[in-house]
Formats: sequence, C-alpha cells, structure tokens
Amino acid sequence: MSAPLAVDVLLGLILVGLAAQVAIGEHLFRAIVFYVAFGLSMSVIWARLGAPDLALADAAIGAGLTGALMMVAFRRLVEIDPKQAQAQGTRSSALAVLIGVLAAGMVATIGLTALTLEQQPGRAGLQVMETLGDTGLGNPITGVLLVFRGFDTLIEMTVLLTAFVGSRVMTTRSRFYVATIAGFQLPLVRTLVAVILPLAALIAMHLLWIGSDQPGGAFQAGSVLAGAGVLLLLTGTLLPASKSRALVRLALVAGVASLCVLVLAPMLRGQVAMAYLGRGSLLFAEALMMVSIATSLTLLFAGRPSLKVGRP
Amino acid sequence: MTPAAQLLIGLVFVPLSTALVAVLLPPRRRRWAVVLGGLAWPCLLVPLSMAVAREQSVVMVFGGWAPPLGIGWRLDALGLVVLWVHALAGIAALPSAWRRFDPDLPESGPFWSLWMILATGVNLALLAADLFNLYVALELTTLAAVALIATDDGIAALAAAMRYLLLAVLGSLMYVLGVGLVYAQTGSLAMHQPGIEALNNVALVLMLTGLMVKAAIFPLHVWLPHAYSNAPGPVAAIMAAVVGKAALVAFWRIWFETAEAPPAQLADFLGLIGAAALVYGAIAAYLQPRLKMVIAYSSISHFGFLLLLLPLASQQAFQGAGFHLLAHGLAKAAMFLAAANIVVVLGSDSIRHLPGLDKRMPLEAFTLALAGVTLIGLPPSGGFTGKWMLLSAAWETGGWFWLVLIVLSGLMSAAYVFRILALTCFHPARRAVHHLHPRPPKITSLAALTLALLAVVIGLYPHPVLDLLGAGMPGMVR
Amino acid sequence: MISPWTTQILPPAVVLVSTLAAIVIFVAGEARQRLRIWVNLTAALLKLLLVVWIGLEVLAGTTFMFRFELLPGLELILHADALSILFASLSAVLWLVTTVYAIAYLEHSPNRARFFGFFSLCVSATMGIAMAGNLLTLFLFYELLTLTTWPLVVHNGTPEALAAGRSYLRYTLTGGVVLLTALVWLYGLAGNAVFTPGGFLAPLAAAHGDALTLIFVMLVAGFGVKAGLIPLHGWLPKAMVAPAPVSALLHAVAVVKAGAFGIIRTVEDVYGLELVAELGMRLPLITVASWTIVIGSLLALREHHLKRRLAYSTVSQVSYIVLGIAVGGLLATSGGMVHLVHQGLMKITLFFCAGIFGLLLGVKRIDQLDGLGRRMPWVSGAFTVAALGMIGLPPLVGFISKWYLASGALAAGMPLVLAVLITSALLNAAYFLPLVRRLWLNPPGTLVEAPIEIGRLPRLALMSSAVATAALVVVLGVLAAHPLSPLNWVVKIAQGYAP
Amino acid sequence: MTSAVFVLVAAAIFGLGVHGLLVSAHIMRKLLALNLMLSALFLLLIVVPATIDGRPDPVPQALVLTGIVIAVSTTAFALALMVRLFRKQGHASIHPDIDPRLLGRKAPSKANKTAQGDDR
Repeated sequence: MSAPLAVDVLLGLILVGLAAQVAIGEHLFRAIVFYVAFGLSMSVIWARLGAPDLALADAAIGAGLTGALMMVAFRRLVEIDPKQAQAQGTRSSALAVLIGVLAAGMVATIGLTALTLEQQPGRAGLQVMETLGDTGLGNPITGVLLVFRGFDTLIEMTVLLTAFVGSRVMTTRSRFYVATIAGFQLPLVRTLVAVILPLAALIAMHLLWIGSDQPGGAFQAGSVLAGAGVLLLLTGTLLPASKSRALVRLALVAGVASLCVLVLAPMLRGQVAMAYLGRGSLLFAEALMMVSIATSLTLLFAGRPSLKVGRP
Repeated sequence: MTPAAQLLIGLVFVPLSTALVAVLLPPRRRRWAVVLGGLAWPCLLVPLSMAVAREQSVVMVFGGWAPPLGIGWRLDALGLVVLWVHALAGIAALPSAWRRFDPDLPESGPFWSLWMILATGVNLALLAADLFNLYVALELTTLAAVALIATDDGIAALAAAMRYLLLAVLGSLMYVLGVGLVYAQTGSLAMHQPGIEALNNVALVLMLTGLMVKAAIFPLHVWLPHAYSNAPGPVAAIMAAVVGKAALVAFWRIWFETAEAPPAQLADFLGLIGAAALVYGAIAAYLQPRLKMVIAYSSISHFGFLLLLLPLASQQAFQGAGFHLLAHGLAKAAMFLAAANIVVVLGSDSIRHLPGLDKRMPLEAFTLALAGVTLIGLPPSGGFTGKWMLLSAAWETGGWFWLVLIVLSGLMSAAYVFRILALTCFHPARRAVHHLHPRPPKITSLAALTLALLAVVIGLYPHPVLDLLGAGMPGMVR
Repeated sequence: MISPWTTQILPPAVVLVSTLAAIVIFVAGEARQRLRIWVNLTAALLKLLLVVWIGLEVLAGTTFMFRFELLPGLELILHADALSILFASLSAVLWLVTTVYAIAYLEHSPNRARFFGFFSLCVSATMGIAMAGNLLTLFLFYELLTLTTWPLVVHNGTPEALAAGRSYLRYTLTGGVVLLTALVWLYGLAGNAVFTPGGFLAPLAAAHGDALTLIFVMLVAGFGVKAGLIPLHGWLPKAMVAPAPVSALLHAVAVVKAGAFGIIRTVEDVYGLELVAELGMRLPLITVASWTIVIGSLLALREHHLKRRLAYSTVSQVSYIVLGIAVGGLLATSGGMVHLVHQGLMKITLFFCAGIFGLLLGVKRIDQLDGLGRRMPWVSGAFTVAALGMIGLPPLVGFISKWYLASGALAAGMPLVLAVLITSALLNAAYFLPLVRRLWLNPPGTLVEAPIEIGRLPRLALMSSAVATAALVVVLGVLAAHPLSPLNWVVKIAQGYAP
Repeated sequence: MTSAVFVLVAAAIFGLGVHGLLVSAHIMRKLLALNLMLSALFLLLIVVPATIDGRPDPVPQALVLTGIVIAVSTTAFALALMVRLFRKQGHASIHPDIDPRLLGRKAPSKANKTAQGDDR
C-alpha cells in the first residue's frame, strides 16, 4: 500500500462515512451539519485529484452556501411548526437498501469498465490546451468556461437568475422572517464584522483578478462575497427588505447581461457570435458575474427581494 | 456569420433579453414588455423556415471554435416544427395569461419574467447541437416550468411542482452521467460525431432514460398528470404543447444522430414502452374524474404514440411522427386553454359540472370537440395525416404489430374524447351549477379555438410541413 | 356544354352547399328560427338543382373530376359518374322532404340549431360519399358521417339515447378502424385507388391473391357495419331512440345506404365482379346477404316496438342491394341498384308515418295502431302504400326491384337465391300486413290525444311530406319505363359494369 | 489506481444517496440525498475521463463547475418551494399516501383535505 494510495483510501472512507450520516442519520439538523462536513471533505478530494478550481468552488458553494441555505430553511420550518419540522424519521425498509446497493453496484461497474476501456485523453481537452495559448489565458478552466464554452456559462447564470425569480414566486406571500443572531449589539460581533468584511472583499477581488491565470474566477469570488453577505445578514448589519429596489434588480441581471454583451458585441463588428474579444472583456464580464452571483445567493439566503442597512 | 445564423441567435436572445428587461421593470410595465417579446421572436421563424427549406438545416458555432472544442447550434426541420408549435401556442396563451396574471397579484411579477425564461429554455433545447448545452437548456426549462406551476399557490400545485422538480433533477443526473461516459469514450461533447463506430450502449441508455423522465414517457411519467392539471391554465397549455416535446425532440436527435446505429432490440423495446404508454395513457384518461387530468393522461398516451417512430425508423415514419408532433401540440394547447376557461367559470374542472356546458360556453365546447377530432386522428384533421403516414410506414417495413397498435390508438383516444364530448354536449344539464364566476374575455376562447382550427386545417394542407420534414431524419441530414 | 372550370367546381360545390348551411345555422344560434328555416330550405333546393344539373350533364356525357392532393401519392377526388348521381339525387330529394318534415316535427323541442347544423353536415358527408372518386375520399366522408351522425343519435340526451350513441360509436368507429387498415394495405399494394368500372386490381391478383381477399373481407366488414349486415347490425335498432326525422333520413337512407354504396363501389369499381368471383368471395357475400335478409325479417317479426320493427326491416332490405350486386349480371345488378332508391322511398314514408303517430298520438308499440285509419286517413293511407310496396305488390316500386332481382337470380342460375327472395317476400308480408290490418280493420283502441298540440301549418307539413313520398313510391312504380326513371338510369349504369 | 478507489467511493455515495432518497419522506432529506448523488456524479465526471499530462481534463472540470452552480440554484429554489409547501400543507412531504400518524399528528383536518382535493 503506497503512501498516496493509503491517503486516498482514508479520504474515501471519511467521505463515505459522512455520506452515510447524511443519508440515514437520525436527526435532520445533524444530517445538514454532516452535509457541510461532507462538502468540505469533497473539496479536499478535489485538491487531491489536482482540480483546485473545483476545490475552491465546492468549498465555497457546495459546502458553504448550500449548507447555509439548508440551515436557514430548516430554521424557517421550525419557526412555522416546531413539532412538525423534523418529525419524520427515516423508515428503514429492506427494499430501499437493496435498491441502494444495486445503484451503487451499477455505478461501480460503469465507472470501472469506463476506466479500463480507453486511456487516450479527450480530444476537446487536448484542443483546449493547444488553443489556450492564443487566448492569452493561463487557467484552462476559465478558458473553457468563458471562451470556448462561454454560452454554457451564460445559460448557467440564467439558471441562477431563474432560481431567484422562482423563489420570489414563493416568498412574496410568506410572512416576514428575519434570521439574525440575538446579540447584535455584542462588541465581539461588531469587531468580527469589522475584520471579516474587508478580508472577504479582498479575497474576492484577488480570486477574481488571478482567475484568468491561476485557479479562481467569478464563481469562487462571487461565492466568497455571498458568504460575507450571509454573515452580514446573520449579524443584522444588513436586514432583508420586502420592497425590491432597482439597484438590486440591476445587480441581479448584470451577470447575464454582461455575457449577452460578450455574445452580441462581436456580431455588431461582423465577427461570429461570441468571438474572443481579449482578456479585458473577460475581466469585465467576470466582475459583473461576481456581483450577480453574490447578490442572488445572498438574497436567496435572505428570502427577500432586497436588503437594507440595519440600525446600528 | 450567415444571416440565418444571426436569426438563430435572435431566436434565443430576444426572449432572453426580454426576460432580463422584465426582471428590471416594475410589475405593471413588465407585462407589456413580455407580450411584446412574446410577439417578437416568432417573427424570426418565417425567414428561418425559408432558410431550412432551402438548405435543410441552419448551423452555427459559438466563437468560431469548431465542435469538439466549442458549442454548436443546428436548426433542422424537426426543431423548426416544434418551434412553430411553441410560437403559435405561446401567442394563443398570451390573452389567458394577460387576464390571469394582472400586475397587482403578488405572483404576477415573477410570472412574466419566468414566462420568457421558459421560452428561452425551450428554444435553446430545440437548437442545441451539443450534449451538455442541451442539459443546461433542459435544466433551465425545467426550473422555469416548476416555478410557473408553483405560481398557482394551491397545495396540489406546490406538491406537483416539488415532485416534478425532484424527478427532473434525477433525470438530468442520469443524463449527465451518460454525457460523461460519451465524453470518456469519444472525447467530444458534440451531438453529431462522425466516425465513431457505435456509442457504448450504457451511455445511450442512461441518456435516453434521463430524457424519458423529462418527456414523461410512460414508466417515468408520474409527475406529469398532477403538474399539468394543477398548473394555471396558460402554463399548462405551453407545457403540454412544447416542454415535453423539446425533451422528446432531444430524445429523437440523440437516437438518430449521436448513436450511429442503435441496436434493433433496443428500438423494439422502446417501441414496446411506447405501446404500453399508449394503452396506459388512454385507459387512465378514460377513468379520470377531472377534465384537465383527462387531457394530461392523453398527453402521456400520445407521447407513447410518438415513440413508435423508433422501431419504424423510415423516412415516411419520420414525416408522419413530425407532423403528428405539430398537430398534437396545437390540439393539446387548445384543449388546456379551453379547460382553463372552463375552470375559471365553473370553479372546478371535475366532470360532474360539465353537462350543459355547450349552452353556457359554446366556444369552449367546440374547441374541445375540434381538438378531440385531431387527437383521434379522424380524417380531415392533422392527426389523420400523421397517423396515415405512420401506418403506411409500418406497412412498408412489415411491422404488423405496430400497424395494429397505431390503428387501435385512434380507437382508444376516441373512447375518452367522446366521453368528454357526450358529457359536455349531450348530458342533460343538472339544475344550476352552484354559482358561475364571471366569464373570461372572449379573446381567450377565440385564441383556443383558432389553435384547434389550425390543428384541423393543417391536415387539409400538409404540404409545406411535409416537404420541410421530407428533408430527412436528423441522422441523415449531414 | 359547360366550361371545364365548372366541371371541376360542381362536385365540391354540391358537397359544400349543406356545409355552409350548417355553419350559418350553428353561428345563427338557437333564437333565429325564421333564418334557420330559410337557410335549410334554400340549401336543400339549391342542392337538388345542382344534382339535377350535374345529372343531365352526365347524361349528355360530360365528365366531372375535382382532384385535391392531400399527401404525396394520396388524392381527394370528387367525380360524378352515373352511380354517384343515383345516390346523390336520392339523398337530395329526400333531404328536401325530410327538412320540411323535421321543421314541423321539432316545432317545440330544444337544441334545434344544433340538430339542423349536424343534420346538414350529415347530408354533406353523404354527398361526399356519393361523389367520392377514390377509396380514400369515400373513407374520409364515411368517417365524417360517423362524426356528424353521433350527435343526432344522442340528440335527446336521455340515458337510452346516450347508450345508443355509445353502441353506435363502438360499431362504427371499429368499422372505420378496420376500413383504415384495409385502405393502408390496399394503398401499399395498388397505389392511388381511383374508381374504374370493372375494377383495377385484376393485374395484382396473381401476386397478392390472398392479401386481396383479406382486404376485400375487411372492406366489406368496414362498410357492412353501416349497411347493417347481420353480425354487425347491433347499433341500428338501438339508434331508433333518435327523433323521427333522424331515423327517417339517416337510418333509412343516408347512413345505411352509405354502407351499401361503399360495398357497391368496392365490388364494382375497385375489384370488379370477376375478380371477386375468382378470389372465391362471391358465394360468401351472397350467403351473408341472404342470411341477413332472412334473419332480419325474422327479427322484425318478433319485434313489438313499431320503429324497431321498421329498423330490422331496413337491415333485411338493404341486403337486397348487396345480394343484387353479388349475384351480378345485368338484371340482378340493376335490380340491386334500383332497390337503393326504391327502398329509400318506401322506408322513409314508413318512418315519416311512424313519426307522426308517435308525435301526435303517442303511438309506440304495434298494438296501439288499432283503428288509426279513421283518425288519420291520409297518414295511414301513405303507411299502407309503403307497406304494400315493401311486400312487393305491383305496380309499386318494391315489385320492380324484386322482379329484377328474381329474374337476375334465375339468369345467373341460382335457384337458391330465388328461394331466399320468395321467403323474404312472404316474411315481409308476415310482418307488414298485420300492421295494415290493425290500421284499417280493428276498432280504435283507447288512445288519449298526445299532449303536444300542433298548429295547422306544421300538421299539414307533416301530412304532406308523408303523402309526397308515398306518391313517389306509386309514380316511380307506374312510370318505371320512362327514360328518366331510376330504373332506366340504373340499367344504363349496370350496362357499364356487366354487359 | 487512485481513480479506481474514487470510482468505488463515488459508487458508494451514489448508493447511499439513492437509499436516502427512497427511505426519507421529508423533502429536506430528499434534497440532501439528491445533493449526495450529484457530488458522486461530479466525482465520476472528473475521475473517469483520462488525465492530460497529470492534471484532470479541463473540459469536465468546467462541466462540473457549471453542474455545481446549477445544483446550488436548484437546491435553493427547492428549499423555498419546500418552506411554502410546509406552511400550506402542514408537513414537508409529497407522498400523498403518507400515514398522518407517522407525522406524529392527527389525520389531516377536513379543511385541509378539501383544500388538497378539489383545489383550483
């Protein structure tokens, strides 16, 4: 058992253990917490596999934000009807176990046969590596995300916007619920906010800037900002407001709009749609995408169409 | 960049930009923006139809990066037919949406932006010539559709929306696993990949199962009846007319294009599934106590009917199936719009309240009758032309089982359609139904009626559509 | 001579006249009663004139052909040959008389707009069947006939009417489906199936003998459902629950004759009698027709409800047509075809009178007919004339067609068919004569006047329509030798098929 | 060899996700199970395709990144839908035939029943 293999097996076992707690754990809240842990260990595995972009994204979005959204949703359930919120335990049934094992077996065989079948790398991947040079980008993943398959990212941003607009259908009717920690006035909390907020902004800007050459980019930066936003909401510095303001709506739409510009602008100059317009254009689009992602994820957490500054 | 390719861009970006503008605008003006956008993008279809009629398909690649690297779009006859259904059903549903979601309702703000996002998703799903781009498009369509169903705030609608969302995520999960395996095998994500000898069957089956969940084909259809029958009227109409069909078109494209020569037993097996869907849908439709559920189950039955194209994969069968797609889409949208009006006036669509409807709401009764004629496939209607071509294709390939099945499908649809017609027109009206709500404006009934009339009239003059489809199956068009 | 353009336009015009009338009636709605009467009458008259005009032109030898390409290799063809004029003129004349009858009959009933709308749609479907130039057009209008007659059968909305409607749909839609399969198969084998006298399938017989036989069986079964061949006749007696004008025009003339007409086209213009005989289908067809005639009459004998007895008699009488065609030869074919017209006239008179008895006196069963001769002499007289015609007494029309059929059977050397004709004549007498006896000879039973009081004009309209058709039964019988009579017309047609 | 380990890990997680999906009635648990299965899928997408000079192929990485963002959007929307359903329905599960006793409360009240049945 060579050392790296042992590490992989250990990581794998941790991951499966956490997944077991999440899937068949007794209490719902405990399952959510374990899910956050699962997300973090997942990002360790991405790092181990040599995919730093994914590690960043999974840590920030997969573990951080999904966990936060689930916890606030759970809090709302408890708010509405405490007894009911996590009443259902899991009804253990042999059939479900059987189907689970069958599914695992199927996926295992598929994966293993696919592994043994061929070893030559994907043509698309190779072409990305070759043509990356003339786009002047360093990070191949940003290259794929914003240049070669930029349209996928545009539609993905639209999906995020749809999720927000869709949740507005629900939240317009539900009563007002503010998720803030009781002790807002505590000095410790205020200093915490005073320290963390600029730090998060700095990290986000850094991730955005180096995104084109090293791991990073709009998604990671956006989710770090969203994390900061969640913190502000929790500490009451920012409060959800039910009257939606034009500025917030503009921030929501900015990401998709910038990518639309990337698609349509070259056409005005007679080039083919979404022709590469150089690094500057990418940075412009990524900045607006960061703003969009941060705004929509924070508002999804708040469950309200816009935010207002909390009274000190 | 050929002008036709620019029109393709317009087809997706006009609804998308309208959606963005709608999110920006205050609710009152949002409705106007979406109506304008909804009327604008169909105009692009006219030049596009001429382009497709000329050179069989309009191709476009993003950023000039050739397929294995970049994302390609391709509009062929099949996609164009469903786009026309989308355009017509969309325009016909606008008056009903206009009345149902006026700005001071809380859910009408998000509704109008979601309506345009749904349009973007469907148009994109019909154009995408790249496997992963198709996934993202279907995901956008599903999310928008689920949100639109949830605009009807009842428990049944919310539960149906949740069930649809969970199943759709499961479906796309399987689809992406299939795409991953395709990429591992061929190294490219393009939908049409010349030169691969045969897609490995596991990837094909996974992708097709994922799409079957999205298209609600028989064994995986559980979400459809509740979703369609509890959604608000115009949403159900546009979903029945197009959302399921976009997944089915993707299903056919992957079958004929990505999988070079799919195994014959798989084709027959899927044909059997189609047959089972046909029979199950028809029987279930006959037994439903609610009008919208009857129409929803008839959708499931007709999706099974469309699956019969796989075992009968001939030129004529493709034309027949494509034409049936058009006729059925229009008829289904007309029926759901009429049912929406009936629910508005009678308060509920349970069939106990239907007797005496022809005197109270003659236009709706006539729409149901006309659309029923297309569903059964009685001679003058579009349904008959589609059925006739599939029948002669079945006869040519000697598929006797399929021939009998297609013929029986007409009989089975007749069973539930005539049951509804007998109820609406000929059962003696019971004493006054509790109390009638005010009638929706006339234009909504006329819109539904024009759709139903269109479904019948194209049966009389099918040439333009058949020549368009005649260009050949997606697989054959290179 | 008329311009080629009009020869193209006339056949569809004949079909569309009553469709336009139907649209106007539907749109006009229930309230505008006067408009509806005028639209109905003008449409009926216009259609009659058009048919007569086309008839005279066909006599003069011009050919009418309207082609509309539905699908590549698939055409809707409307043409006017002698046979289609025969059926079209019958429908046009009887539609006019029945419209008058129906306006009076439905004076106070609800949903008249719906009734007359679908009524004219039915007639346009019948015209379409008559004018059809190929099997596909015939099938198209055949299915339309099903679609438009169903609302009339269930017109009353009573549970029995709905049950009758359901059974009607079960039979006719299944028939339609069988027909569709046969059609697809035939189109696969023979391509565009345009009607040509003497049939066009002979060259294919060698290669696809058994396929053609199976197709023939399916076609005859498909058409047989509406023609009321015995195993497939179940819906006809049940459909008698429909109002009298519906049973008069539709179940005595339009629907039932459409089935018979379909069989005539199949035997004469698709296969040709020699090919049918060669395929060994002639004898089974004769046996089916014969047992339908005999069993139909026996069932009529057993029936006590007046309209159901007439329904069973229709079942047996229509099979005379099929018998005549199957026996073949000049005499039998013309006997069969002319019976298409004669039976229509007689049966419609019987249904008219039954309708009047039912409406004015509430007569439903046979034993309520006692002594009606004195109360309603004119209607009973018409009933008696038609009944005697059905039995086949000279000089009425019934006698002529039976005479030709019998002599044709003898000419074809089929004594058994002759025996069938004679037994059926006796059976007809057995179930019609007691009715006539009750009308005239029995003392009047205790009959309370029906609640509906009918104005002078409608009562006159009802009487006159019944008497008019009875008069036709007599006139056409007496003037059978006249060149323009249906008999000579039919002989000319038959000469085309069996020289 | 390491990719074989991770394929097995992914398969195990997928199996657990499927089991969790089937066993739990609460929608939140179903969403957790679905997220588990999605993570397993993403792990497969990266491990199965061949690596390019030691590093995983960039195209699947981009796909997985897109997949993660779509997963978070869908989950966020599903949570909002669940909260709304919970407020209206009283219990966060979509099995119509769930046994009320299992939810630890009396059978759904008459008002709630009709609201669900003939609802417009």
